Amino acid sequence: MSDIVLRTEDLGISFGGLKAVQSVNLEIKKKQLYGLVGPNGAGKTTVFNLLTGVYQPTTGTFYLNGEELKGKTQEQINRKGIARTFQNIRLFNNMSVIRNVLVGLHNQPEFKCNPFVSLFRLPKHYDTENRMREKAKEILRIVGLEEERNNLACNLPYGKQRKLEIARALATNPTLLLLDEPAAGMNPHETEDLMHIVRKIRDDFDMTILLIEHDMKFVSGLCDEVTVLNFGTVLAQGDTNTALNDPEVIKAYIGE
Amino acid sequence: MIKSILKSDDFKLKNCINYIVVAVALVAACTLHGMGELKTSYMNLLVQIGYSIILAVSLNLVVGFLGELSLGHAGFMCVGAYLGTFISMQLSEVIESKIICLLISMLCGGVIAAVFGFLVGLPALRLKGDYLAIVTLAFGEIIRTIFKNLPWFGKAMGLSTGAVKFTKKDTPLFIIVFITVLVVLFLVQNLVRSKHGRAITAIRDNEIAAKAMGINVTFYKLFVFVIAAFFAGVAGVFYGHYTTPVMYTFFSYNYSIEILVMVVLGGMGSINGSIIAATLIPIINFKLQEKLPGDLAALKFLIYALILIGIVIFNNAPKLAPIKEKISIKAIIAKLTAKNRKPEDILNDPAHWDKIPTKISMDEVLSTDIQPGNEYVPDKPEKGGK
Amino acid sequence: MSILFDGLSLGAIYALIALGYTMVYGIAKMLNFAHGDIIMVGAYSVFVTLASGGHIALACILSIVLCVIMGVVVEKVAYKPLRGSSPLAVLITAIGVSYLLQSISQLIFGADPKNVTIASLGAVTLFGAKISVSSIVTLVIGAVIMAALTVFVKKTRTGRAMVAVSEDKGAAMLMGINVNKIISVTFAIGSALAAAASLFYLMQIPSVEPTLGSMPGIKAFTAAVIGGIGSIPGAMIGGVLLGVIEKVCLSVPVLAPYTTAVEFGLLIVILLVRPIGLLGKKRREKV
Amino acid sequence: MKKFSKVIALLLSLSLVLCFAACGGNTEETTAGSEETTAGSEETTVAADIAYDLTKEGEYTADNTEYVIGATGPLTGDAASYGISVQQGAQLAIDEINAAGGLNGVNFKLDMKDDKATAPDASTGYDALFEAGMQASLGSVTSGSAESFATRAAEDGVFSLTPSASADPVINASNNSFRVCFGDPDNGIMSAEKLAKEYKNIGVIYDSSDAYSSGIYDAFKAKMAELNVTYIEQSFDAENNRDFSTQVEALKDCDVIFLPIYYTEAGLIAKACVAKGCDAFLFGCDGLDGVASQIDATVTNKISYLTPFDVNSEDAKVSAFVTAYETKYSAKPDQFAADGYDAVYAIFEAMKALGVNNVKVDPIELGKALTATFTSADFSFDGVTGGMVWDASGACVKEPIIVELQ
Repeated sequence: MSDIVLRTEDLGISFGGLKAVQSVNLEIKKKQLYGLVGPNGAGKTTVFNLLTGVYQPTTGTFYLNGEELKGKTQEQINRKGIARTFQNIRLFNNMSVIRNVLVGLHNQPEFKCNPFVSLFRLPKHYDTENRMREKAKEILRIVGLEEERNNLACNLPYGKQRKLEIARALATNPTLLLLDEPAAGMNPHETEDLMHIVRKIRDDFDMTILLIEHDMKFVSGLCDEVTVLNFGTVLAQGDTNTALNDPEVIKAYIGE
Repeated sequence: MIKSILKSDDFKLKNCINYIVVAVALVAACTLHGMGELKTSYMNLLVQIGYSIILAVSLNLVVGFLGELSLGHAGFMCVGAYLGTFISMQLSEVIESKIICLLISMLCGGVIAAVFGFLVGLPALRLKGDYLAIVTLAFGEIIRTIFKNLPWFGKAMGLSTGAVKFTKKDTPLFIIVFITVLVVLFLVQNLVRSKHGRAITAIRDNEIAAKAMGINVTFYKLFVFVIAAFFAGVAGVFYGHYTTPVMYTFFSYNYSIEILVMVVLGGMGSINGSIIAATLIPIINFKLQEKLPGDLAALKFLIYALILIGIVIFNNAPKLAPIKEKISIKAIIAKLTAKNRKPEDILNDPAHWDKIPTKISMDEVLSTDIQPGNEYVPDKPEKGGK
Repeated sequence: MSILFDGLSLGAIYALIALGYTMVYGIAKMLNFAHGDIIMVGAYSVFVTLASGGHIALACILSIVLCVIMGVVVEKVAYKPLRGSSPLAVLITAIGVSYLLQSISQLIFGADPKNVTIASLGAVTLFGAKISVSSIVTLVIGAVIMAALTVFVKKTRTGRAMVAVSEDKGAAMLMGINVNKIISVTFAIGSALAAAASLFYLMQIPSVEPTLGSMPGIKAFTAAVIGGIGSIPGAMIGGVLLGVIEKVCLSVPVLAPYTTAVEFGLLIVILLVRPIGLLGKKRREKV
Repeated sequence: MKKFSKVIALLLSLSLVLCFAACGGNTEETTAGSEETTAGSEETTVAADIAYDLTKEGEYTADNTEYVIGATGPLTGDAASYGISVQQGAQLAIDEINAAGGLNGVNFKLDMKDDKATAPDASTGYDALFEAGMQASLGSVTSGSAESFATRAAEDGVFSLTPSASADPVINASNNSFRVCFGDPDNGIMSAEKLAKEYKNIGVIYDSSDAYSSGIYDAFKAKMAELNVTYIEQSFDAENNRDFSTQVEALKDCDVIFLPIYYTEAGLIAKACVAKGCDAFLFGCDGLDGVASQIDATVTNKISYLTPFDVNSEDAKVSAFVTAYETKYSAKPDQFAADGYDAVYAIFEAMKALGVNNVKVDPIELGKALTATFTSADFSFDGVTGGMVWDASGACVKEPIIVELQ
């Protein structure tokens, strides 16, 4: 058993004639912080959508811990251990912060509870709910939102909403966490804070994290390896420093 | 253990106030009835209120909590009314007690309606919004068309339920209806205030995110449709035991809309609101019928329509929001307590941050992107501490 | 053969109403439940004009003017304040407007159906079946209106603005399009179509009553959804298809009582196979 | 807070227990009550001998200064035209009675509630009427509501004489329920006999969604089978179809088309006949009364119908009614109006025969008395819809006339 958590083989998708992503080959090791960068429209989020089952790949496939997940639905993939956050925040806006996290905890085997148990309020229901609440508080503590837990999600400031998304994804107990532009819209102070949180998550949970980010300081400060995408194809791959300084990459960004 | 159960949300006053109100109303009505002070019209009105509450609360599950628009709720009620009462009539030949007949047929009618709920839930998995609305409306009309042509149910004449109808001499039907209302409230609120309820509201708030959280959207959508249809079927069985004949004309989409109106007026996702609206609308209907005889009857719809439009616009118009805030109870309370509120408090309390004027709106933050002249030039990366 | 023609002419009426639905839904993104009642208003205005000795052309113009005013007023008073709020709120208001129009017309004209004396255009025999000229006219006019609408939407400034509004209201506003004006224009066109539909409706079914619009309204909405709501040719195809199916069902005695069930069943089946209707455009939700 | 919740929980369970107790307490009464009911219905045949006390004051009639006749009917919605006609006819009768000095100087009052032709509204309408002091009733206008109304009225024992609800379950619902109009089966059988005798190619168009129409059609079908005559049937659903081209097309070659439907649809069918070039004779039942207002000169088909009421009749009584109605409402009365008019007068005549002289008379006692009067052999009533007698079932026996339109 190798320690490769996620492996994609020739992953690609085309919409009509447009090849949005083609032949992406990734190998992400356990506990690795891996970056996915590239200019706008490079297909980064599409890769995330492929990995989480929103789109089905037209070519290639991908494996999580050696198990092929191609063709599975979003729900199944999440249960297999891939969780994600969204570029344009998708919180459950009309629910409180803690309830957002509780939804993330929904499928954990330890909190299994038949609907009829809840419907008829058997003691197991109360037990499960209490344990879920404790767990949710614990997760909120990690991202520093414990104080805000009873506020509505939509009332949180932007940076905290991003953190809540991470907390919610974390609650599904994934082996691989996909973060889509976690630092977008954050001020430098918040970004710094977020970097700590991401590292802490990696260390505390032995988490493997794949993230998309535009803030290169954030990427280079955090990631060991990156893949640079442009027009749906891999431009450069490997060690963060090397890949980001690749002339092709600089050209793609500056457009020269 | 028991201590922790009692400490849970279920036993907070604001969460069980509705049980108390309904139960008190029931006890009061029983007492009045026992004293012989309760007029028949009010007893019958109570039955109408009771099944309206069941209908509104169950539709609220679909519309308010799951967020799917259903215009076919009367269809499920129709199934319950025809089939449930039919079963009850068959039973009444063997079982003498009307109450037992009613209870058995309630379960049967509910279960059959739930089967239909499952069938309607299936398209709900593929369709959304207005498309689903028209499919549910179509379903309701199909059900009605079928029942009005089947020979076993009296065809156009309707199903005469005289044999099982609760008359003055029987136990007042409203008692059974209201006990059922309590049970329905218990079940629905338990569902809503559980992890399953959270999953359902999560689907409403953001289906994509819910899927990404591993919520089994298929299961929950079907589950909600089945449960709501079950309760609507039960309401239908009550209808069949309350009035005769059971006629297809009653279950037209207009009635589905009336139930929807109760849900919307009460506030989507608010069970207490549904209860209040489902109490008021039958009362308004009754009073208008009583007070507006003859030609004035046409005025009833006019008034009804104006009230409807007025309330919906008042509640929802974005431009009226500031006015509404000024006169809402919450605002008045806030005003009374606001004097001792320092600006710092507001700043520290995220719940009030929407009141702080900011220069940069969210859109501007979002639109910060790489554009010509604003490109990112990679710095010499500094390795972060590892 | 004759059944087919009957179906076509009924379908043409459905199609005309469905065009109105589809325009309003496509651009304002709201289900205008009161559309059927606008038809009723148009029909009553035709009735009043004809009964007081007016010419049919006058009746036609008056009904279009009245319906357009009605449509725009309803939009301004009942729907505009709700722009930006939940679609459900708008739907409920539309239902309220529908009740309102029905009860007003009952208060004015009474509940009993009124006979409308409308000059018959005669009938011709085609392929061995006798067909009234009015149904042919309905079909032809329906097709012409459809073509005109398509050209209007594609070629004119206002039409293109409509497309822009339907794609993205916010962006359209930023592009300097007066969204409110465009939506009003849409309602005006939709109501004019309703007026036209009311005229053809009366040619085939010469009787008016306050609830005249509700069933054709629902049927036409069904047709619009079958055709793919928002699509102009889709509304036409859906309407004609529904009309033909209704007539075919009615001509089979065993099936006749279940006609409505068959029509709505067809809707469900089509939506299950193609959730966007026959000619609808698929929208991909961005993740 | 915690303590408070406990108290509430306790209260809740207590109230539930109370409710169940109330339930249990009443169950015994229930069985006893239902036995009484069955016993009552066995005694129907000797109804004439039932004792009544017309001096008794009713539970809700203490404030009455006029005799209150109640009714419900569709005053809004699809069927509103029928309800409004009945209301206008009945009101006219009331006005005339009052103008002539009422009953021993006491006036009558009509109280009509809207029931939108639905059963539950008829039932709540009944409750409201009963509690407002209603003493006798016209039941309801449409069959379903009338059945609901009559069932509720039977629980109290209030007399109801429906003007227009022709389906049999209405009068079967109680011993106190009577009707003025023909029953549906009568119409069907009479029509079948007439048509089978006189015509060869017979077609039928009926409304499968309507109790009246399918009631007549079912009887017609049975009779035709008995007579061994074939015919072509077509149906429609009045809620959904208003375009009759297909049905007329299918019956184009018939000599006669039987229309057991209401006049609004019949008018449309007549016009569809013109459009399709079908010149069949259109024959219908009393529902067709009023069709004259729905057609115009373009219709050339011969139309006639079986009815107890002819608006153009030479009969003095009828023409007086028509003139009075036209003066009051500036419209010609249809059969519903005539039925409503007759129903009020029938009740008035019966009350006069009974010698009622108590404005606060108990509706239940009056119900017994009226039932006895109506079922007695020597009570007959001559109204604008013909001379009528009633049998024990509550059905009205009267002679139809055939009205022809040109």
